[in-house]
Amino acid sequence: MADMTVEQARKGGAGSLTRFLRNIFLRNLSAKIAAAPMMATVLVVFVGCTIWTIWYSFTNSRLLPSGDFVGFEQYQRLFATRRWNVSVTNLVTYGAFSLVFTMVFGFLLAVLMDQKIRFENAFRTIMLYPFALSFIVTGLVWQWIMNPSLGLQGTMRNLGWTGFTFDWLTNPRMVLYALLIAGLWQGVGFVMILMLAGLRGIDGEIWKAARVDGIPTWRTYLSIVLPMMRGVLVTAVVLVGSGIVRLYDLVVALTDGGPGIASEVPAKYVYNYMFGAGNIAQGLAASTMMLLTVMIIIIPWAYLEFGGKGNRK
Amino acid sequence: MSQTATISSAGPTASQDARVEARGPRPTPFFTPRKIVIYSILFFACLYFLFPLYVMITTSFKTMPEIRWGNIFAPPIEPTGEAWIKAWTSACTGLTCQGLSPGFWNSVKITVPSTLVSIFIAAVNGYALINWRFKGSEIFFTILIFGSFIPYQVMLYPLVMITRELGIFGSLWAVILVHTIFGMPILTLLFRNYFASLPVELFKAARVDGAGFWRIFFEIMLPMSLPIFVVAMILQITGIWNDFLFGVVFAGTQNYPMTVQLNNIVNSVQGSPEYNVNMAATILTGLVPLIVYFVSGRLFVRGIAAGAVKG
Amino acid sequence: MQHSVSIRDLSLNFGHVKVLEHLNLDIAEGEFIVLLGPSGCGKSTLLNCIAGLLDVSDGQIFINGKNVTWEEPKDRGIGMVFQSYALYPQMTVERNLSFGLRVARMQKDEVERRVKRASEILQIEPLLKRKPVELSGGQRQRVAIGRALVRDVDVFLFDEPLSNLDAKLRSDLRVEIKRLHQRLKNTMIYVTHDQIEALTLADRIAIMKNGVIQQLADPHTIYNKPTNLYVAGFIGSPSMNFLEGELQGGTEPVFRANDGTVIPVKTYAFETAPNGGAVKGVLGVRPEHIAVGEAAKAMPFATEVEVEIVEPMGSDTLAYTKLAGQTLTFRADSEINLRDGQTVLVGFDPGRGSIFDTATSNRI
Amino acid sequence: MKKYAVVAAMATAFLSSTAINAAELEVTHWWTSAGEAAAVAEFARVFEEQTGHTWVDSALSGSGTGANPVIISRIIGGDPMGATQMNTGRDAEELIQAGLMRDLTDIAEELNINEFYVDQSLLEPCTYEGRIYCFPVNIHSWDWLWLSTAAYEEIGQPVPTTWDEYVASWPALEEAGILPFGLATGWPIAGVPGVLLSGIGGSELVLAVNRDKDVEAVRGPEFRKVAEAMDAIRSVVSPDTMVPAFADVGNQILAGEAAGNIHGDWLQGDLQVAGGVPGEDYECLPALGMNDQLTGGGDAFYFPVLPEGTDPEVLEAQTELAKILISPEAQLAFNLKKGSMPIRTDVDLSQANACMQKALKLLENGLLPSGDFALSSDTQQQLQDLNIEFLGDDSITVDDYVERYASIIETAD
Repeated sequence: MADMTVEQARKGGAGSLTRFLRNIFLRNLSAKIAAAPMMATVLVVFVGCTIWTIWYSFTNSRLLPSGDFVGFEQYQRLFATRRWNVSVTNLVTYGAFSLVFTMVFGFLLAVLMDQKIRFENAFRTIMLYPFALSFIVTGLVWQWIMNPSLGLQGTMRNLGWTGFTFDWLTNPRMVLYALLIAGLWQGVGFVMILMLAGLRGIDGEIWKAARVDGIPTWRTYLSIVLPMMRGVLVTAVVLVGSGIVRLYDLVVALTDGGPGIASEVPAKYVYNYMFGAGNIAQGLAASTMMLLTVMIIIIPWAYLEFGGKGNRK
Repeated sequence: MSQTATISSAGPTASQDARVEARGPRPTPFFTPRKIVIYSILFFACLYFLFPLYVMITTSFKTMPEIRWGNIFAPPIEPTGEAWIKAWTSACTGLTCQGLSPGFWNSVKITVPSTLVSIFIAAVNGYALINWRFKGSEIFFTILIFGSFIPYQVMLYPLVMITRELGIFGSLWAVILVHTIFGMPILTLLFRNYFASLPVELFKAARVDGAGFWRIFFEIMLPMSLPIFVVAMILQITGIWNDFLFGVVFAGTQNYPMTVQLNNIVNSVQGSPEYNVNMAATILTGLVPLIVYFVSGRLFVRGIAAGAVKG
Repeated sequence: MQHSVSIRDLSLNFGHVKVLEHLNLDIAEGEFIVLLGPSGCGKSTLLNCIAGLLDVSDGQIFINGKNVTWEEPKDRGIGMVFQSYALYPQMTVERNLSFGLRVARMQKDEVERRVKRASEILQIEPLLKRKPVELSGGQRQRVAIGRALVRDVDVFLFDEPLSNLDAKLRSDLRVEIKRLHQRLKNTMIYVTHDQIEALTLADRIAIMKNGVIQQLADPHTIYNKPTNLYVAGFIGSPSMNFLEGELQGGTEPVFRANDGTVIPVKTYAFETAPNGGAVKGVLGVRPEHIAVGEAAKAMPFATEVEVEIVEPMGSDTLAYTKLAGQTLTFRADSEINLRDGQTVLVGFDPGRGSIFDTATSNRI
Repeated sequence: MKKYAVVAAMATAFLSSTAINAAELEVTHWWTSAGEAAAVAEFARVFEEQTGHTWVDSALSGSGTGANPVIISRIIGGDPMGATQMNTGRDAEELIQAGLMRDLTDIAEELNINEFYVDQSLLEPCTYEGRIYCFPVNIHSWDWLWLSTAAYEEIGQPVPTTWDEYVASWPALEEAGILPFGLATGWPIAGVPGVLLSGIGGSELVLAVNRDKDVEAVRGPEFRKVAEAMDAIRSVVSPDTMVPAFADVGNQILAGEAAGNIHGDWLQGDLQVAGGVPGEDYECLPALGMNDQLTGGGDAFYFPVLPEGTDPEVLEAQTELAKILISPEAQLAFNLKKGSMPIRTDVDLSQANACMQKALKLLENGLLPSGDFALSSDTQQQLQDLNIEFLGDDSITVDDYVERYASIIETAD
């Protein structure tokens, strides 16, 4: 439906208020109708759920959301629980490494694939296939590989290299890096695809200009192409970031939080207490704490990225 | 007057003389340092990626005793395919012992509509956000991105209640709605950033020709979004095909996806797991997304090439 | 005298498609060469070969006497300006100009000196702190030229730099490029499909078709003495009139059009004296060279024609008529008011026209 | 919503096999392994033979964390299943209180289950305000110490008959390079303290801690011995000797790589699948050979209230299933395969193996409430976290363990 043309608006002429209202509702009417599902999802689901979560985290509801108000009791218990505090520090450590390595390896592999090499399709599928397999079993395979007796370390020692130690899976200080190995194996492929799409979107003449300017290829990638891929990088960071915050399947399949609670993560705490322990209030309190930290990071960054300047990024 | 790079200080080496008589295409030896570096990094990357698959495939062709006593990296001594057959046709998933097959078509029934609906809505969102910016559209988008960080387990009960009020709980529509909701943040971001990278003149020219919101979307924007459409498809098909929780809770018993059978085979808490059947079952379940990746590889390149030409 | 750029027996094929075939071209120091031709004639490909962005399949390229066939673009002493300007979007104008120099680790003051000099020449000093997205098309193009300027290159390469601009801006920038050439006296190779740019800018024009240079000459020669039918038809708008017929050689050479009209061509400067026999040929005459009314009488050949369509163009009027069964267009002063259907006397001096051999389509 | 257009015909007398119209009854459970599936198949067989209805199986693996969210979501979503299995315990308490579970008291009275139920305490978690809402169908007990005859032959010592003898044999085992205590990663450690509590602590301590939640009992000397036993186990177990799944421990015991392990009676299923024969390849010590009562819990069946408009034939099918699940024939067939103890006293268990016979003798002295049975899931989860943490982190002393155990019991509800 074509938009309100200028003449119609002027003919209306019933004072600035109606024009103001018309401006809010009728301008871009079709855009608003088209974006209605998004707005509904945002308001009802995301905002609604967050309020629901926060509300019931102040109650003592157990299996069903029905308990009565108990103030900050759940939070006091949460902060007193060592497993929760360890989970948060684990997530920060794992998250930092996972974000940096995924983005760096993703970009490096995308650059390699962008070099018009042979068998590109084969290489791309090899890097992407882990993304397709459900993590329950692939986690088990990694568990085998990194298991001190069954896996790499045991085999190497049998082959005579007795000094070889690779016991990260069962070593409390190193288990997070064992998670990282399996996590990168599963996640880097998709980030590479995303970045390759970004690289291929760059205008060919930029490359020619840089070559004529005598700028070496690696420098062109870093100083010219990378800043141009801002949109793709933002998408990748949000994708990897949300994967880190919601980390659950990888931990359950690979270490189940062990050894001890050395690889516990917040989402596992939320899931265990909401369903396993039938105490949704405690689970929701944990989830609210997670959302709070995310909000503190996201809101200022999003304001800077989308809202603030309002110009087309 | 000119300041071309001075000839390298070393005496005129052999390559210098050759350069003087240079003719035709520059001779590129087969082993340039650049190629060596590229292919060696790719080689080690492939080793890292393929190693678990090697273990999975060899294990899936071994018999249980051979797995229990043998070394997991050793290839199968007497390979048998019965684990695969069992996984597809006769592995026990609770009372019924029909392997993965019963759930296959249910998974297809869930994945195809969910993928298409979620991608379409996200594409419209991305398009509206970039080209038809209206009051508050950026705030909605920020909350949407924030939404992608909420652990999905937390939203289970509210979504159950929402779908119950809509009267679609326990039907295909419920699972399609849930996947559309969970896919929306990332997919909208994908499309939004992609449309932002298209030259703005395209959109302005269409507006000048009097094309409305939907005509521009279908006739100009959508055809150009093939590369990002492929990326979105890879993301959604993988996510939905491998999903267990939403399929089981929202789709209703008659639509249990294949992941329920897989989970029952692989994740039986009490009994002793049959590792070869588990491996075979996982690879079988993963086949559909894998085929999509390989096919999308071609689309991917052609789409991208089309995209690049526009520059 | 050493050539600034010389291309020897250059050919290039993509797979088995032959794009350039055994091409030779010598460009003198400080010369402004324009590669003109329809899209797909290989002019951009040739430019990319000179720049080193494309590997040639055979042949050699010399710049300032140095064989650069295997050299990287940066070592060829060339600068290039692209159709889409190809500025680095995330960098300010100042950084766009200086980035190449800083990568080559040039001292800071030398970099600043060059940037200052270039931005003065191109009057882009106030724009130095802005980002490309904030500049107009014309400004962006000047910054693109500046990028080559700061590197003090021997040869400037332009790849259809003005085709993205609107008409008025195009003529402004055309004048600027000409002024730049006069001031810097660098060799410049300019690719375009717009003949006005070619005629106004070039010292010499190379008309190209299917990877082969049809003619390489100064604009005046190209305009008045096209070597073949293709070049004649390509240059000039409205394009040249063509009359098909037969050339009768001998002491009194005469051109007999298909319908029998006889046109004495004694005044025509033949490349090779006609040998008396009859040759099937095409007589070409430019609309601007056709005299109308009184002036036609003085011409060696004049005839009555009936005007079919009149197109007033402001400064003058264009008329479409029929001569010897083929259309004939001519340009008349706007004072002579012509009406459709009016018969008028027209005439022209074949000496200013061209005659081509139909078989070889080459000039006779 | 399930829509069946079937004329409602009152079912003829109970156990009549000629039900006029067959209805489909969906049953959810998490018995997905080979042994368990065979056992639940018995229930289905008996149900379909005797009632003509069809048992629609929807198995969901993952025990508590895996299946609970689905079962609860389906019920509150208004698309409940016909019947569902859950741990006998307080998981479903709230569902009962919210009136979502069907009242089975009249069926119980009709069959006057008090006569044949082996232990009334089993029904406690199912009763709410005097009404019964679930039927326990078996008894599983964690109270088992499994010992490897091969390991003890190798070190030339007789197979221990009590916990103390077993601990005494550890040094000799370690010299021979045999793992004194085999353990799998994850949840299996959670059951061990309960077994030590009943074996070393004795029945009074179990009742005091699990039932009465008496904090002083936890701080008392007997419980300290339990904590020290846990510390002893911790000293011989290290992360890199732990195996991925508890069935692997079963293999270690049969192969003599591990000397012993504390695990529930369902381990027997795997020992038999791997070809182990009780008495020859492995020994079983109920209640660590030191107590004459077993702690136990088990599985129970709940019947969600079906939405109105569900065809009465399905309601009838629910009632019949409830009766059949605790009928002698079904109980015998199911428990033999499952390796758990039936809830009926009048079941002839001569075919049960030696270990099961030992358990049945102890069962006559009455059942002690195990943790799963008496404590809320929330408390159980906190105890499991504590035990996993204690096992994995040597810096937590026995005193810390006792103190934190006490604080958890203190806030237990």
